[in-house]
Amino acid sequence: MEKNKLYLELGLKDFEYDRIKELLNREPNEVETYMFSAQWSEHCGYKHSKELLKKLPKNIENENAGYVLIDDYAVVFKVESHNHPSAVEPYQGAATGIGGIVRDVLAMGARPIALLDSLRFGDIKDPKAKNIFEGVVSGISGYGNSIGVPTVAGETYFDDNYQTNPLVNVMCVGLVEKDKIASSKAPAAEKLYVYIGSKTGRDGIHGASFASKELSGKDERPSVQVGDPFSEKNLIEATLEILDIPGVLACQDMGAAGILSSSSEMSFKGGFGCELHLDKVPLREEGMSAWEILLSESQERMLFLVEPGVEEKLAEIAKKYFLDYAVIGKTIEGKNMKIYMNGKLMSDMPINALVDAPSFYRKTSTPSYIQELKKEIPKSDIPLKNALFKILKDPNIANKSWIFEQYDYKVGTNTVIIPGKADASILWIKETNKGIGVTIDGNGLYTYINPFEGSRNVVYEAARNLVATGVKPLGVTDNMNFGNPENDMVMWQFEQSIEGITQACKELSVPVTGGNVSFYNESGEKAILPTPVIGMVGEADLNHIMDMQFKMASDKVYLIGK
Amino acid sequence: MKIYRFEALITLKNGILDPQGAATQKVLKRLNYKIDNVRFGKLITFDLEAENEEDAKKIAEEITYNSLINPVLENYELKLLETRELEK
Amino acid sequence: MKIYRFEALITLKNGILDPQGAATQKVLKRLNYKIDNVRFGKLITFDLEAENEEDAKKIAEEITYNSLINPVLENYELKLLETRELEK
Amino acid sequence: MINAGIIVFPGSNCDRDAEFALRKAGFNTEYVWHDFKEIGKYDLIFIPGGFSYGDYLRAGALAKFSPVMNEIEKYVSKKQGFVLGICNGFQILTESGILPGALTKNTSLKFICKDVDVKVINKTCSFTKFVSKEVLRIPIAHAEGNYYISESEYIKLKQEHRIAFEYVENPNGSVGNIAGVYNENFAVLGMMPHPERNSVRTLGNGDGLEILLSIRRSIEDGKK
Ligand SMILES: Nc1ncnc2c1ncn2[C@@H]1O[C@H](COP(=O)(O)OP(=O)(O)O)[C@@H](O)[C@H]1O
Repeated sequence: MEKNKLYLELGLKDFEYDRIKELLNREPNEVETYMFSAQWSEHCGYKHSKELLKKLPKNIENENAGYVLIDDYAVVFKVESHNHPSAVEPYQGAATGIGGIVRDVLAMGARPIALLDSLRFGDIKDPKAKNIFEGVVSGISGYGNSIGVPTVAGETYFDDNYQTNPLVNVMCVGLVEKDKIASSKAPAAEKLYVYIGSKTGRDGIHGASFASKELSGKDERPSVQVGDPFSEKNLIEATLEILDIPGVLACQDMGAAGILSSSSEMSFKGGFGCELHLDKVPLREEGMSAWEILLSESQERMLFLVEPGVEEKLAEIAKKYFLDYAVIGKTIEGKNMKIYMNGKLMSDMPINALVDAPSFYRKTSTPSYIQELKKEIPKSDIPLKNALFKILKDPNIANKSWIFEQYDYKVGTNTVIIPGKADASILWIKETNKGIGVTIDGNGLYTYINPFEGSRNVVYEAARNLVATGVKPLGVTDNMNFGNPENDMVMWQFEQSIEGITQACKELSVPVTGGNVSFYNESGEKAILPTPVIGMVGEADLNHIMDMQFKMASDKVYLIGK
Repeated sequence: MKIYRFEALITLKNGILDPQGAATQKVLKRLNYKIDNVRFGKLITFDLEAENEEDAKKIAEEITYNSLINPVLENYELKLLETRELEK
Repeated sequence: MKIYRFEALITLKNGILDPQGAATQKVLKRLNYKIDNVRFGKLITFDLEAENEEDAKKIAEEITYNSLINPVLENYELKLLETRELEK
Repeated sequence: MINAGIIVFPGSNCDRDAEFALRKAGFNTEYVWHDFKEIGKYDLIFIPGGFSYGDYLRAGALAKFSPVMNEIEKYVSKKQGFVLGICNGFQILTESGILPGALTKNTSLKFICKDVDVKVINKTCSFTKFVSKEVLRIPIAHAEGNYYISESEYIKLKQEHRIAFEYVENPNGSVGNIAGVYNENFAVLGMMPHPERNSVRTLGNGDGLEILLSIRRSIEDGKK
């Protein structure tokens, strides 16, 4: 393929390509074009959102996941979406979503102690939607249960607007003593990058790249990622053991754009360069090219940075846990990333060029649908009694035990308030009297009608859920699920939504510790309802918590509020 | 009408990770077996009632492709094992 | 030394309930297929390195019986699929 | 001190829960990695729940090849102490032939996590001698807890009083509602419900602790 066409096939725009040439002072070669296409993708580069995300009241910058403190502990938490993979392959999509978010929390040195899921599907009566729904729930169950992290709360909505584009947002909460928090920042040059985990295959190499290169026959759909919860469980235990070894300096999970993004970001954050030797990477398939190895999103892999001499200890731990191990490179003085394969230099360029994707922010104005909506006054002539039964029968209101009983919500023996018993769940910090309250909420319809107030309300709803169980809100993580950001209406909804969340967090004095953006949630003409999802954690004194069951006959019921 | 017994052999596509196969292989290697390429698949047998073999095969293909396999991850091979008269 | 590829076809014993087969059958019947006796089993393929066919078969039997099946529940059939020279 | 060894396989995930509960029940606890071979000093071997080897192949199937399993077989045949296998631990014990029968997929084909009532069937042996209630409320959490055993073996189990617990409402399709069984000499118990998950009031009504306490007291009495 002609070089100048490759970048277009990979989804880079002309002006971006010009920018790349400017940054490099030359044309990028083939491998480099792939590297840019991945790092500058919406997923890694946050091109459409990074300008606006700056508005959120953050308490931590630039780590794998954020945290809040409860006494001597850091409660690490983050939410992430796996919407598109779940639409293609519901079981594996959801399973690998769990795997990914667990590794984000793990990379902070925290033991994962809880999962939450926020799910949206089409009409449950439609066989396709039902299929996706059942697959997603069993994927979360299959993976989450196996790795021994309880899924303790969530929410589930059915609505036509998510018919072909379901939302699968999963959140992980972890616990670590606050002076043991791990960092992803490389502190010095000449330290070794150690790869631990499953082998690298061709899975999850981005669709865009694939369309241009590989697809030759109908049987080739190699981009589906399959989760291996056994390796993940081993990786959790191995990582926690490794982080206790003196001389282990930093770590990061290999998520989107795998080896490339983890190694470049770790080096960049520390202000160093790095050198990678791709032939050292443990491979699952034959004949993988340099760009495939760099971009592969094979699951269950972590990257550590260690003092030379310490790597042997990691090798032993890897062996103990049936994991692959390799030293694949090192940090170096300077600002460049150097990629070698079989001794041949494939690329040598400044890391900041890779990490610093251009911003696509633009101003937008109120779209016309908002005016239209204001004219519509919803009316209903259903008699009150029938309305009540209709509501109770609605799958959105009905009991969700079919879902949460498939989740092991008790493993870890910390779940003090279990799903179905209250609006939030509470996890015990053992050997103390403290608990961590957790909840996850979203409301696409309200946000569609009024993106600012709708989003502000979601934060308040999460806070109310916590407070109702006796938990004081401490921090927020957000997952922004929106349509195509190149569309002005979507961009406006997004901006309004960020402002609504920002306002609510300031009003409640809770920081945003991190989050995730998922754009392009549409298929055909139709975008999903704009759906910001809010995960919130807080602190509880276990002597003062409350569930929602009525306790005794003849107790009085009060209604408080306006 | 006759009864046709089919066997669907369902295997993972090349390049798709097989965590079960990989873990089983690791354990067997530790037991010193010289084993490699352990891959897990499914074997599903079923009986179909149909007018003739051609029809039966068509329906079996349809069932296998639409309901038994996951075309994103799996390949299949369908075998007609036996034919017998429908007992009344 | 040669490489021998085996296929183990593992099925549930008669009389052992197969909830997966039963559930699949129910769904397919609801779709109006004239289907019966749906049974799920496993298909495991693996390569063995051995001196000769006899040895390979003996080891394959051992692995299948001791490791791959649960004799309380399952039967198996072992097939040698192909033999090839070990590449050095 | 009464010593409990908690066996940890790669993929075990209730090992830490077991450690907490056993400590609450007054045991001195240690983790035993599956490659370890010195288990003679323990009064109780606890095989915890989880997904050993991912439960790949079949639940519990690959764990039986871990070196510690040979030692456990010897420990059982020499009657060195008690063995308690919970959930995946029960599956491992049946897969390795230490306990009869097999655990297969729940009839619902789904993982089930909830609290269930189990009847204590045999209250004369060490595991249940000091249990005060007839029915215990204990959580289950499994996808393959459907206990299968042939008709003739079932009759034999019944005659020998080797059925330890029965579900009040069968959640998974188990033959005879069986939730737990003993080996021939009542030194090995395998059960699907998780007593260690209901060992303190913060986590439930504490029913699970009764079983652990019964074991400890029986061991103490035996040492007198
Ligand atoms: N996808 C899910 N995963 C886990 N728990 C869920 C899920 N959906 C609902 N739940 C649980 O079911 C219970 C009821 O949820 P929901 O119907 O959303 O109630 P509410 O609207 O009062 O929050 C809660 O405990 C919630 O955590």
